[in-house]
Amino acid sequence: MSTELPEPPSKIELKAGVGGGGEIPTFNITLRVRRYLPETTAEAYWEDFKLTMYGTDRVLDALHKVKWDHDGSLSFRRSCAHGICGSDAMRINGRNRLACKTLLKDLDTSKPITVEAIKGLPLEKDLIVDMEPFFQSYREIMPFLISKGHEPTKERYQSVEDRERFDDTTKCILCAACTSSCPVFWTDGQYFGPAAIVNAHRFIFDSRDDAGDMRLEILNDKEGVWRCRTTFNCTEACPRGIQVTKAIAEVKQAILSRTV
Amino acid sequence: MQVHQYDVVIVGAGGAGMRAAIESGQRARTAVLTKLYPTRSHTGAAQGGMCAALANVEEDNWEWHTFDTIKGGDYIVDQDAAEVMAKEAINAVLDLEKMGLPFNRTPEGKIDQRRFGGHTRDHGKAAVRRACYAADRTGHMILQTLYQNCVKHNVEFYNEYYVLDLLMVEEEAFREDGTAYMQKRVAGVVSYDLATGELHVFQAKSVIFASGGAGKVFKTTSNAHTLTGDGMGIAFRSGLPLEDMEFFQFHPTGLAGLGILLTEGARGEGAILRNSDGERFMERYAPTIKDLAPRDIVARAMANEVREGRGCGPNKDYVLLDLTHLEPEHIESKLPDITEFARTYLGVEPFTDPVPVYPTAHYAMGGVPTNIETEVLQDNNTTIPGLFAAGEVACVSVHGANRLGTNSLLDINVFGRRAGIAAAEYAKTADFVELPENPEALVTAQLDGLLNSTGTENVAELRKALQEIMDANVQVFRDETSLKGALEVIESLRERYKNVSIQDKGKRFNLDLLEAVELGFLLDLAEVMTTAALHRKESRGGHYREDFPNRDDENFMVHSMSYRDHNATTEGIAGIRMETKPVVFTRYQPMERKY
Amino acid sequence: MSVTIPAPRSQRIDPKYKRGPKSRGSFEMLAWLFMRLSGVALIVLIFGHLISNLIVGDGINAISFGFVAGKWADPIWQFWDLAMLWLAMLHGTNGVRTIINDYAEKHSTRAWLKGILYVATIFIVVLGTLVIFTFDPCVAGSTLPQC
Amino acid sequence: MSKTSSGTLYRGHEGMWSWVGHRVTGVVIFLYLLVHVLDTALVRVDANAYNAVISTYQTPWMALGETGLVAAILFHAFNGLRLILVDFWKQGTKYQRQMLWGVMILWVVVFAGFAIRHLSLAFGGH
Ligand SMILES: Cc1cc2nc3c(=O)[nH]c(=O)nc-3n(C[C@H](O)[C@H](O)[C@H](O)COP(=O)(O)OP(=O)(O)OC[C@H]3O[C@@H](n4cnc5c(N)ncnc54)[C@H](O)[C@@H]3O)c2cc1C
Ligand code: HEM
Ligand code: SF4
Ligand code: F3S
Ligand code: FES
Repeated sequence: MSTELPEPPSKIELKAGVGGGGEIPTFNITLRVRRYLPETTAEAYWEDFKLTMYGTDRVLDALHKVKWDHDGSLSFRRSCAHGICGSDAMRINGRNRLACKTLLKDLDTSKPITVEAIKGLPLEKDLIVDMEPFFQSYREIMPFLISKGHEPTKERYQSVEDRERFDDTTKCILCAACTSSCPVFWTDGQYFGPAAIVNAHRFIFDSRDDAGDMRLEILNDKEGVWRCRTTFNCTEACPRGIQVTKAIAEVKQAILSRTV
Repeated sequence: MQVHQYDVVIVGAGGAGMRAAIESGQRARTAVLTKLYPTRSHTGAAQGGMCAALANVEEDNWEWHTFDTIKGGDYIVDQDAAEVMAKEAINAVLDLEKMGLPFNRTPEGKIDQRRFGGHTRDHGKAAVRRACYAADRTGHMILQTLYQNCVKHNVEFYNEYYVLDLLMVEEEAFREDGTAYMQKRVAGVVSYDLATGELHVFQAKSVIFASGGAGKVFKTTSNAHTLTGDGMGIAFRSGLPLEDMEFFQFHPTGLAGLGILLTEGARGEGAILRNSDGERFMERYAPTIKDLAPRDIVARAMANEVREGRGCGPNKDYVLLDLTHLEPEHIESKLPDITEFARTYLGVEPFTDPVPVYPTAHYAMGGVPTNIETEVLQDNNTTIPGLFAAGEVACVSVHGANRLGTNSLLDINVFGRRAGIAAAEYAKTADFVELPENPEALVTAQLDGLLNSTGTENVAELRKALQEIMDANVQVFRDETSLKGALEVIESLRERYKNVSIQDKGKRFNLDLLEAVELGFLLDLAEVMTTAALHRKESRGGHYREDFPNRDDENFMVHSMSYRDHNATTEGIAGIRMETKPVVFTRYQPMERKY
Repeated sequence: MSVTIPAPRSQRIDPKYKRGPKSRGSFEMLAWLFMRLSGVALIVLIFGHLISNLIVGDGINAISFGFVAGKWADPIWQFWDLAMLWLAMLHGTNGVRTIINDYAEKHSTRAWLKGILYVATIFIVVLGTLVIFTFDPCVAGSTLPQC
Repeated sequence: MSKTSSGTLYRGHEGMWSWVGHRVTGVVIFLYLLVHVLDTALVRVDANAYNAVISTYQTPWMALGETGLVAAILFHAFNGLRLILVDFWKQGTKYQRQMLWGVMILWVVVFAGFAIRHLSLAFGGH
């Protein structure tokens, strides 16, 4: 396809241990889960599970092990199991992560691994929160392309640079790890939150879009970008590596240069 | 129980479901029922691209695309459907662009295109750049763009509503030749609200099934945990046929043990496969194109290496994808996802160490049979008024025995759109079909049975046993013994399933209960897949029988149609009736599939 | 089961998350901008203040009525302290206002706290301004030579 | 009303803790400022009274308090500059962490200088 490469050797020496045989390393962990079963107990509580896990197991595998082998009532959302659907954002050892992207061996397995629901959204059961307020904020920033004038018959043109301008914020999977890590969002839940701003950014800086002004107006609200106190929790939490705080800063600048 | 009334109800909010919703939502009162939040659907996992003969970067036309699709599907593709898809592909891509999808661009600012396996210029002369893409996140962008447009058009979503039953009535009707038959008509669906545990019946003039695939029948799969073939299972239980269920695509390079997909692009960029001796074994299986042979051939070669004891790792159950001879910057720029997956999930640094890979169950070519208007068939020629299907759950059939890369994202857009329009148009003229009495009775009985069961069997255990036997016996190599062995296990699991119990007895977010329900669908589908595979005594595309290694056009150039029928027995399995459906030919005659 | 729990989700959004009416104008933006501009100015003002009062000469020990009187004899220092007073108070008040907005969830609590804050601020700013402008070195108890 | 998750304290990174620090110091300075304006206002009332109050500032305990206050002001000021850079400098968000280390270093250096001078004055007496 692209570069011509020298033909690789048909046979190579493999490093020891790669070729075959050997054991899969196992290790023991304690998974400390914040349980909340509103139908049986009014209060949330911690429950420990002692598990034997293998090589490259992730926190999601540990949760599955509990659900499938120990306690079927443990509830959590998950789907893709490789970090692209955004179902399983949760607080692991105190920080927001995706359970399916967090390898157990990267955590300190000598201490219990704590797992709890993300903060700031209504808790429904165990690790499940009500996502509706989160999506409501997302919908409010008009997350869709709006263009004036005639529909082109073929595609709209866009230069490679213009496309690159908003690439980072197109990666968002709406997992809410950012918004639910934001200390401002925890306070009263009114703040639009980083995820909504990220998705507004994706359109504000898309050269094909004509409604940037409207979105800037929406985010110029008292619950908009100005509530961000640049604590960077969102950027650190984002499993897609989006530079969330940077995107927020860019939206702030855009509002400033529009009004001033 | 609550009853709702809509003109159109769409089951599933993946690419196909939301593409349909955008059309139907603007024409009729539409509700979308989905067991996942729309943006969690597995369409978001697709990486490579979506092809259309835009000819933005080099000469191309839809007719060549049609040919590639038919040949790729080993000629068991319905050619009228393939033509429709290739022709409408161009507008499908342009529509997405107009909706805002951020495609990668050429230096002139047009949608960029790249090569993909099996897509060729002028009937196989050379590879052609046909796949439109957005980095290695094409599926993600499609899913997001479609959801965004659903928000724009105020589509009504019922999130985390599991559809568990399809409501149909039967009435006597007469064919043109005067013979009587039972015509099915759709009345609505029954769904379970995960948050409250309540049943909601949706009465609808039109119902579109867009509930995606069934990869979880297998252990190693690139599919999500939630892809349990519910739509196919519901259709089958309601007496509808399933078409071509023996054809399942196994993608060669899934991360070993996990199944997470590493795109074909890796080998395109020069990565090669090695066994435990460090040998580049594809030199033996496909001496000319080696590692770039078609998916099914590579997958079989890999499985064979492992079978013959040259697998790697503690259990000698995978081979290695070697990128170490490539320039790190090159890998990083072209294959960022691969390197990240390998690092995150296996802790392997692909620059210095080879990555463990094994074929992974990827795509169900078969499904609920439809015609090119996406109307569901109740038998070879009778459509069901008001019932539509699109996406991976359906079988139009454009993928035949083997789907070409990038044709599925296309499928969901082209046929999703068609389904949305057709369903809304139908709803404009049709009346509601009266709901049967106690429409929820079947589901209530099923759920109560599980909730009150005092059985001793465990859902996870049964599912594991099923997935393991499917991986072992119904994967890339099949023969009579392996398939019969699998069926035996499946039958015993079905027996044990009657005795499962669950631990969570609550009403809120009872995923324990739903996993049990999903297992029921998986068992049904595994049985159908295996029986159909046993029935097809030839090798074609993704279906490879070691006891019948050749394609047999004389006897098997037909689609298979599996029905649930309590009076029938197929291959020793009671309750399944196997029929055939002719393949539609327009202008391409079967040839040997050679690359 | 004794606990009654509200039905979750299903279009029903907890009032806590319902955003109030859109705010008009760009007050929050101006406040944000003011925090930054006043911050920069305050660095100069406060550092100057600290250096002249606590570092040079005898530092804290030199401070007395006479010291203040000496400083305010110079209009530059008068202006300096006035600017510092106003900027610091507005900066601080706006800062505390955001903090109240963050943590006081009930509308009435918010209103009360902010009311107290604003009254205090106005009082302090008016008081401080009057003191600087009407400063009289010969107030009661003054031992300064000029009196 | 449904509840949100309680449980452990969120273990943020540098950005979060520096914000906590900024907020706490901001409030502390503000409260001090209120008092400080009041006591300074005494110059308008009675010179002796002012001197009496100021002399309490010159006791060792108050000197320690003053030192703490200056520590707070210095941190708030330097971190405030960092925040301004985060907002207005293009590379600000990228280097926020490094800038925080810069703030801490600057803070330690300036504060040490101040503390030595101030405390030796306050404790050294006349
Ligand atoms: C890893 C991976 C990579 C791929 N890469 C490519 C590629 O590069 N190019 C390409 O063309 N194709 C690719 N494919 C294939 C393609 O992505 C899928 O076939 C396609 O996205 C399926 O879309 P869908 O809309 O039919 O289903 P999905 O996107 O799977 O959506 C199914 C929907 O149905 C809902 N649902 C399911 N069951 C129920 C129920 N019982 N009740 C209510 N709702 C239900 C779900 O909630 C979901 O919303 C890839 C597939 C995988 C797994
Ligand atoms: C010395 C120079 C100062 C600088 C550079 C400075 C800078 C800043 C900045 C930039 C902010 C905004 C933070 C944000 O929006 O996230 C801020 C907030 C604040 N400042 Fe200052 N400030 C200074 C002095 C003061 C003084 C003297 C006071 C007290 C009167 C004060 C009290 C506050 C308060 C209470 C906040 C709000 C904190 C928050 O919302 O978390 N600051 N400061
Ligand atoms: S910005 Fe990142 S953390 Fe936030 S929702 Fe999107 S992907 Fe998740
Ligand atoms: S965590 Fe919150 S405060 Fe701003 S930088 Fe991120 S939105
Ligand atoms: S399960 Fe999909 S992101 Fe983790």
